[in-house]
Amino acid sequence: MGILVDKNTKVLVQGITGREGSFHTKLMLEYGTRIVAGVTPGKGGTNVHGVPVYDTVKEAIKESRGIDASIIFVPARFAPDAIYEAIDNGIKLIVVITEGIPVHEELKFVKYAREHSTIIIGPNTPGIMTVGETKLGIMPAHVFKKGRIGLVSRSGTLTYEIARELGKKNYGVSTVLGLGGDPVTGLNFIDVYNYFMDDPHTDAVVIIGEIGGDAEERFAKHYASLRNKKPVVAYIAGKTAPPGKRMGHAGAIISMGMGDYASKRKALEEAGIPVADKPSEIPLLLDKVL
Amino acid sequence: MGILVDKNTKVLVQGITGREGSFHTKLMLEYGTRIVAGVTPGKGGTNVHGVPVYDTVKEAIKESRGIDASIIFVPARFAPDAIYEAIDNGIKLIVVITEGIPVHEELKFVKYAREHSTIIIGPNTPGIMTVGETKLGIMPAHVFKKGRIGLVSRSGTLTYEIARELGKKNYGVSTVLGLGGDPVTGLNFIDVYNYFMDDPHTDAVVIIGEIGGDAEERFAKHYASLRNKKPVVAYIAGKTAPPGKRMGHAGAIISMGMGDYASKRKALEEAGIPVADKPSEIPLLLDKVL
Amino acid sequence: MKLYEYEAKSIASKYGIPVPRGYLASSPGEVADACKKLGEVAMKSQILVGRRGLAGGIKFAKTPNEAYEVAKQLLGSIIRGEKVEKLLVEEKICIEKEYYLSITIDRAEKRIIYLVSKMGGVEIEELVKQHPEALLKIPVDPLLGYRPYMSRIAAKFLEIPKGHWKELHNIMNAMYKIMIDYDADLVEFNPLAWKCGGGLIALDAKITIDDNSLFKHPEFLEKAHRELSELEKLAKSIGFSYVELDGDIGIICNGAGLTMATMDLVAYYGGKPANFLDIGGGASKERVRKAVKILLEHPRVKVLLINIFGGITRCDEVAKGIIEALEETQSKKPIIIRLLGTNEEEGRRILESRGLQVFTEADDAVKKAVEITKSINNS
Amino acid sequence: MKLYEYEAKSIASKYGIPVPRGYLASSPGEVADACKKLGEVAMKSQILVGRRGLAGGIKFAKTPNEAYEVAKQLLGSIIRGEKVEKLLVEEKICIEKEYYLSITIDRAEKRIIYLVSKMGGVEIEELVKQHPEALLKIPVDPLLGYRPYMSRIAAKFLEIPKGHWKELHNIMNAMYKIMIDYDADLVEFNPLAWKCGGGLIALDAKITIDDNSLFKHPEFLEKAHRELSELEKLAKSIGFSYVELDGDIGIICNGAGLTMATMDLVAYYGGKPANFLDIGGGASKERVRKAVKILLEHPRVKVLLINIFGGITRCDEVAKGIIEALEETQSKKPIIIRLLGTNEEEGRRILESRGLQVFTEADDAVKKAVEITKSINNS
Repeated sequence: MGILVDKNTKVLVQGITGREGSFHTKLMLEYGTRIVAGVTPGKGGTNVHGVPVYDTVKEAIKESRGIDASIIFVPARFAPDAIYEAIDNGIKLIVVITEGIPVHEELKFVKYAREHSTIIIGPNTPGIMTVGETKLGIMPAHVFKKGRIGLVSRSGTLTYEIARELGKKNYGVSTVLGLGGDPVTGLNFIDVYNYFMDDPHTDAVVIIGEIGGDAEERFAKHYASLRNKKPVVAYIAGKTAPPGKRMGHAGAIISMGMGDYASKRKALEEAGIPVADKPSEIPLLLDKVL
Repeated sequence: MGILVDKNTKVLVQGITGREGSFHTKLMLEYGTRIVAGVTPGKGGTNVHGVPVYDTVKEAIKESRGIDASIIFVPARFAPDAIYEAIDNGIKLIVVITEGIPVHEELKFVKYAREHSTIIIGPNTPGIMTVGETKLGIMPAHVFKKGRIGLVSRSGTLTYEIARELGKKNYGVSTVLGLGGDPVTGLNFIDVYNYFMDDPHTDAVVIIGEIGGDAEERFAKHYASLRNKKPVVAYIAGKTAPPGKRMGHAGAIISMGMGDYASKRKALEEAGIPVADKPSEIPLLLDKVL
Repeated sequence: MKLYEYEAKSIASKYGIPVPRGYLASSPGEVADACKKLGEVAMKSQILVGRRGLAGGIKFAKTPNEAYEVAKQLLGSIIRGEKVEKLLVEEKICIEKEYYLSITIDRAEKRIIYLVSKMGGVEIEELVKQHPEALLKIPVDPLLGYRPYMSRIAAKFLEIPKGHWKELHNIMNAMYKIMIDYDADLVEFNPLAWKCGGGLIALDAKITIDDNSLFKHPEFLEKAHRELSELEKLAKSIGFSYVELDGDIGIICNGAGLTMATMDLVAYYGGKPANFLDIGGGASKERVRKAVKILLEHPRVKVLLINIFGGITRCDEVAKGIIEALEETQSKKPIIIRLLGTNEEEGRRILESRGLQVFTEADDAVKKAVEITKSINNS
Repeated sequence: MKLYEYEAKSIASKYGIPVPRGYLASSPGEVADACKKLGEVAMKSQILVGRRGLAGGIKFAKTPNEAYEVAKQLLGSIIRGEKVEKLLVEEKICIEKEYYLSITIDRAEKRIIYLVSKMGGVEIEELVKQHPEALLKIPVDPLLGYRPYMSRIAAKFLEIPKGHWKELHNIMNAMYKIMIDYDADLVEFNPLAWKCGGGLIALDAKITIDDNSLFKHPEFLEKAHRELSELEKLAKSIGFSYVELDGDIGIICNGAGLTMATMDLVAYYGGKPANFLDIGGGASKERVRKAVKILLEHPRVKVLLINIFGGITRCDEVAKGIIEALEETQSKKPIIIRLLGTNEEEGRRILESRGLQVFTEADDAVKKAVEITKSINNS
């Protein structure tokens, strides 16, 4: 049934009364996500689309009798506090939609989360969706057909585009997970691939990378070292991006001699992972490996 | 053969060229401790009692082909740095002899050590000795007869006194471990009791507590909850100490409504642990429980 | 090291925590002047012992004249053994509720904690023992520090209205900063009051600085001994740990645990220890001489009990120190000595050559000391 | 955000890191004056692009007259596309060795690292790729921070004499503090030089501030756009991500990944993207209008390619924005549009009613855009 989240996952929305939080709470509820509580400090006692709002995560957990995951729409300046509140209250999966969080804050809470065995998806992620079951995110749900391809990406819209290309060729998705567009994120390709590896409902994995950092190279190295593996197909955005420029995402920048397209493509191909030249080529590559 | 350390333990001495470090290196070597290296920044290339001295822990480990434990004689202001250097270089057992380290520093490195699965003994400890095998500490070795009693203590000299009382009645010691006299230490009675529990060479445990904190109460609660246990006998120093006064050790102070003698004794006795009225009574209590 | 209320409030105020307006005064005239500026006032004795309110250390006055008269009584008086030399004269605050709020170190869990209670004004000792359920503990990771959500947990627990949560956040944030900047092991506001008409104010303030960190704070380091008795100061200046007790058997040992155990043993055999004196490890002849001298000259000490377990400490050094002190003071007070360990024989020889008895077993030495003291007291 | 060398050195100096004496000058006269005070000088162009030395951006002079003449050449010249408006005039330092030292963020390991090398003066890009073995990485826990032992590891690696270890400690400690205080993601000294006669000095300095943290640093926030081209500044002020490229096909998309993918697709089909323009999620008609207008008025853009995958973004809003921009600019440049997702039909209707072709597949749209551009270029 996909990875990390399913229809039983009890979800908290932090920052639920904000414009984005409220809007996406509605869409998530429509998708079937089991949202049991929301938190906005000072707005406790109200409700959003029927979801009760609390002042603190502690109350939300108590009143909901346990929460499995939180999705965070809190503005960048307050997001770290919301994340620590979730971690300290024992929530084990946190999806951070918020964009624009200072990188030194990210370093700290990602480290802190790891110490507390808490998984952080994001920041600056479209979220995670196990197709047909639950959505903790902001992706347009209708683009994703249910199926047996795991989708993990550093981008948002491009992922929807690729999901559509998959759908056109009748490839559906088990779970789609956005790592997040920031330089420092909670999960990387290796982590998510490992989850898909353990998921009996996923046959192959599509990796959507982009320039910046060396997450793709590290995944390639990891993948090459495995004995048992599921097929992987990749696409990398940013072949034509110039060095030293931030391409929209804070993390999409070629710097300090790292993160260019050629290095990523070479590493993936040497690890036996076919790399598509363009999004529409991905289903064709899947045809070959499956 | 006792807990945590034995004759094969490869030991590093940090602060080896100082007065204390050098003096106790000699005594430890005489006892048979396998000291393979010392570190004093800026004194690399020299040697102390035949032990090669390096500038950094990194070099010491490299040149010694691995180190199991470090004992730290570095002055209080520089001790935290030495501890972090040991932890970051992967040393898994650190004995901190140093007294007078700021408590906020202790909070930090004890936490950091736990994250890195590193055991810290102390600070402000006489150390650890597995009798007849190895000594990482400053205790007078001749006082301790080899035997089957585990000894864990918050004090120094008092422990030697009690070891002598044990010896007079033919009770020897497997391992003696000083938790340290500071309010925040790496190990507590529960941790050390658990090590003794797993040690086939220890038949019973003597716990030497003192006023301050609630380590004895916590141990009592833990002990009461166990199904399989080894016999424990206790002594608590400070029955006549007034509240609010620091009795030598930074940790030996009755404050915030915690740490008085009566509470500790009551907790231990309720957990079925006999408490000696005076040190010389301890062997008599052991006679009863063994 | 404990800070005086006025010092703690001055720090709190510097960090933006609301405290009553007030002036420090050391004469009735200054108190009256302060009263002129403040109107109705509280006069609070600046002493370090606790429960000063119950002991009459806090008085109120409505007029400068009244304040002058009350101050005349308070200043110079002795409260719980401590002389009142300064008063903190503060505006009287109309309050509705009293909370308890502190940040301290959780030794067992090795982290920092906030302690929060609606039962303000009650001593924390009593809260911990009598009303643990009324006490909320909010843990703080020592590597991460305070996070704003903690103040919301506290605000909900105290049932502070939402409009004032920010105030509590500012206070708790400042408390954490004070704790770190001053290396405090306790920052306590008891009570933290809820004013008539709303708003938080720290009515009392206590800050304790970690003794091991005093070297980082020279402004307090030089005052560090002020809470000690004269003898404690003297001992500290030599490098001993010394605590004054109320008995008549003077005690010198090496090691804090052994010293406490020796005190306890004295009590066990029916005696009363006069002090805690730990000469520490590896003490020289000189240090021993000074320690012995202090106790021989101590008016309350009738018998001196020395219990040394020589590890690093050398018994011959100890023996020499004792002899020198005896010669110097010409004291006739009985000295009971127990020596063991490094260079024991040499130490014993030195002492016995001067006619001093040396014991091997602690029990025997203590029994003897108690016995002699009793016979002195009965004679 | 990149700081100029003179800004970075001013910060470094404030934190006690040794840098050459120097003056900032914006006229040849000021340069000559500085030279009078300093003797032999280096004149360093204050520009943000790298490798300015190779491009002639750093010159030397022995006399004020010579300095004046050289400065006249340098000031106002264009180096790697950037105009030289200021020179940092520094005393010439006699150096023996050049090291590389920086502190930055290790994205993959999610921690901070120091990078240390004996090969100073070499660009870090080259070091990483060509001489990874010459680069020492010292990791720093983000919750714990710099620890002094790290400087000893670095000192040993650089073979700095023991008497100077303290200097390196001070520098590395200060670098960490700068990183935290300024929210920097890079603090780099390249070279950190070893002076003739001994001692460390930061000959060049680079500091980059995390864009997401600029709100905490108002002194830089107001200068944040200075490294951008005029068009990039304009786009940023509207709230787009915009990067100037050198092709002729203007690109507008929503989402950074999709925008890059569209650029790549243009190249794949043989075209050249003129820019990266991401209008972000949920863009209004107004924002779309501004984006379209910028590119229609861009002199290098011959064809405009719009690729929108509507999730939060509504296709009808996009369509309306396009129409308004077209009406406003009266541009005749061809526009190729691909629209998909939320309110797609309505958007398509609006555009087609104005005679604009709307594609469903990205490949088709891009192919068409490239084709038209080629025919324009060939005509």
